[in-house]
Amino acid sequence: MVPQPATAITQEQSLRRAIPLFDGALATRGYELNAMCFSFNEKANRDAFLADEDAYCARFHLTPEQRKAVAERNVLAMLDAGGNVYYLAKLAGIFGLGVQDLGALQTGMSVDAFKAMLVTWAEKIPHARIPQKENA
Amino acid sequence: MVPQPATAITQEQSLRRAIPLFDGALATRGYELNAMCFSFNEKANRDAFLADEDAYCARFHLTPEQRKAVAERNVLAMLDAGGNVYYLAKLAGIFGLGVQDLGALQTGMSVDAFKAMLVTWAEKIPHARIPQKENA
Amino acid sequence: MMAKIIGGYFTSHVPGIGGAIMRGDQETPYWKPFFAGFPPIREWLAEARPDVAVVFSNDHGLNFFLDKMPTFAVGAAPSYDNADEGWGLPVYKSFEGHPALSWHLIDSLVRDEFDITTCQKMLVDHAVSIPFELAYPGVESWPLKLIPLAINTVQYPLPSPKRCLALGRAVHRALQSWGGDERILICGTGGLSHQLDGPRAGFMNPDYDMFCLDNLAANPDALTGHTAEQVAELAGTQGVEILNWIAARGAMGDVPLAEVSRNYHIPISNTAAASLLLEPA
Amino acid sequence: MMAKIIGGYFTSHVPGIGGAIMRGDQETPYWKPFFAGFPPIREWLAEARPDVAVVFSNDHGLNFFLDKMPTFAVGAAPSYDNADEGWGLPVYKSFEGHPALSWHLIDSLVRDEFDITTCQKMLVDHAVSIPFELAYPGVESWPLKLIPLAINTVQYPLPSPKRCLALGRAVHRALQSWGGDERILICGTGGLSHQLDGPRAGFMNPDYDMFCLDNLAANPDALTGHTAEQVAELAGTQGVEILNWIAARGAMGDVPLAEVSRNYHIPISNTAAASLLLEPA
Ligand SMILES: [Fe+3]
Ligand SMILES: [Fe+3]
Repeated sequence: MVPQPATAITQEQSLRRAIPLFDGALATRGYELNAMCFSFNEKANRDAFLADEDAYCARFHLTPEQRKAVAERNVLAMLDAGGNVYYLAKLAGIFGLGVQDLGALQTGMSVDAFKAMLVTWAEKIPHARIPQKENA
Repeated sequence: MVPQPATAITQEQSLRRAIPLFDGALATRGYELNAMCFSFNEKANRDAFLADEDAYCARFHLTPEQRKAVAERNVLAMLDAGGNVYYLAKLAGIFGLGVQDLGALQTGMSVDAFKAMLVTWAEKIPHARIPQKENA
Repeated sequence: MMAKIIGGYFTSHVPGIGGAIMRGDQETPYWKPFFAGFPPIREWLAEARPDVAVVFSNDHGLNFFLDKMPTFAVGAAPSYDNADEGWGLPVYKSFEGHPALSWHLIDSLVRDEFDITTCQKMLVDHAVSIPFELAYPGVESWPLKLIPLAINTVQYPLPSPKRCLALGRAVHRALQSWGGDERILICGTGGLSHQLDGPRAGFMNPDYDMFCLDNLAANPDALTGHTAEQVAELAGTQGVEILNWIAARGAMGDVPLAEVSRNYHIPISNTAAASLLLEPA
Repeated sequence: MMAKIIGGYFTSHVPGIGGAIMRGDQETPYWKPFFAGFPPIREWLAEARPDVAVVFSNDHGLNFFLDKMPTFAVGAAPSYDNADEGWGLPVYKSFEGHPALSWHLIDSLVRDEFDITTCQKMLVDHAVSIPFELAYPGVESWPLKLIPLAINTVQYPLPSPKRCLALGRAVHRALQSWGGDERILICGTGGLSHQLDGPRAGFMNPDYDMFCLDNLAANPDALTGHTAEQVAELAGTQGVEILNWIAARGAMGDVPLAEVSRNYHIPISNTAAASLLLEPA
């Protein structure tokens, strides 16, 4: 049986806002922040950010909202300011934060509680699985 | 009546080789040359080329064939070496050559003869044109 | 009130035109027959006052390189700058963008299975600037916003004329479903027949050009009987810029169109140059 | 002799896997159930000896930015380097490309009206490297050439599952018409369900994952009943990487497939991780 989306929201735009998804509205709002994070693929740029965060953010013309979210290490605020997680992950890397730290920060859990929550999803694996064929 | 291509070549690849057209084979061969020409959108790079052509070509890893074609200002050889006219035009600009100079160089005509040839195409404009409607 | 497609403006975009404008050569014997095509277009635009231009053109090695060459690219930037192209043209005025309408277009095109490349930053070259220099000479700033669509005419495989017409028609559907009240001008730039490279440099084909000019309004599907390679053979290697005209024609929709103005002149630079203005009949 | 599609290899590509390999954690209790999925795949590959891998994956902000974001990008480079992605993974080995086959694919895809972006230079990220680190652990150099296809899973609108399956099928047609004698491995990387961003971070959906794993081989069209947005809701915002699997499945062609190997484990990092190996029955 085909699983159906949990909500009755069928309008794509509404669904995007509800999840939320990184679409044109967010991409427009977040361009500068994402451009800065994209620059962090290069170590010299990561070092420059660490050496003078204010100057580096100014160079990329972060909006005040974006600058505040970065200063406060507030991931949800970065997302609201148009940050995309694929680029933000590079900023998180500078702070030594992995995806589970990010998860904890965003959900308000401790990292241990977040990790424990991840494990509980294993209980939902359907038991009625097609048996695995042995390697021929 | 729909004009038909002048040749009976219908296979796209053959037609590409016959004209010739800038396809994957040429694009692969010409990448370095085109990358150098693309850099000439910036004046600093044009100046660097003029200041030391050898060093600039070396920086872009031109193949020996490409380097020779550039040194000799041989447009047909640049095309054979995978140069694309949209990028080569920027190199021609450095030499002060316009598209009619290029045309003359490629066809072996003098520039005046090439220009005169261009004018003769006007004679081939079909006389039976749909009358122009006056601006309303 | 619904957004309205008020007309379609088609023109050659030869860099030499920019040189002629820079030098003030509009009335010289060489240039006059070309510039003569534009007074009726300017008068019509003054009356029609478009708010947004949806412009189909091709990049000439300013914004795109062979590392990432899109078949179809759609701008979604707040503004679009011109820049030094390397051959001495002035740097032209920037355009204001219309991101909300751009994203509406992009959403609609992807839903219609066009695999576009979305550009939140995009330089526009003479192929976009010169048509507006011709249409609004001497203005301080452009009186309309821009949505640029770039079609690959540089590196084969190019999209076919058939695919370009389909792209245009999909743009038309998107504009039909837009909730704004803008007056929208469709533009196609480039061509007509010309070839800059190779032993056939200087080639033109007035027969093919006339076929295109005569069929574009009433029977655009007639232009889709050729592959892109066949168009290159018929129109010259840069004559494939007619793909921009074909897509723009598609964006006007399958409605009866009247020809407001047409001009065709040989030669401008190495090119058979044309301008054409169509409006819903 | 004709080129032959010998199988399809699907796997998650979570960056954390790269960290585990770097640390040698393969046999720890946390990682063992995930790495346990790969011995059968390695044995099969040792026997099957593919020459070329056609890999569907998505860029994670290394090669593409929002200035030029392609829906579908196809590599046509002589080689593909990995590079620093900014979060401490080792820089992985380069891949040799297969430009001739890439251009054949590109020609065929554009003729089939896929509006791809062609990349003569392209960095590949962990999404391409980690699957081969898993498949060929410890090799000096990759024993096969690469043709990378990147699908936009970053910025909406994404291509629909239906369009991705159609892309894959068009790749299959292209491979069928290729004159070489290569042994071709199809790969799809990413997923399964996971969400990194927002208040729903940590979300997974074993039901949807199992639906995908159970239908991919025999009934891939079953996965095309959702929009990309619905997939994001069902699978999490990064779970949309299943689009890569769907396209790869399409590239195997509409032939009966046998499941050689399957593994599914929760959690790896924030992800429901899976590996799957299919071969023509
Ligand atoms: Fe042009
Ligand atoms: Fe991923």
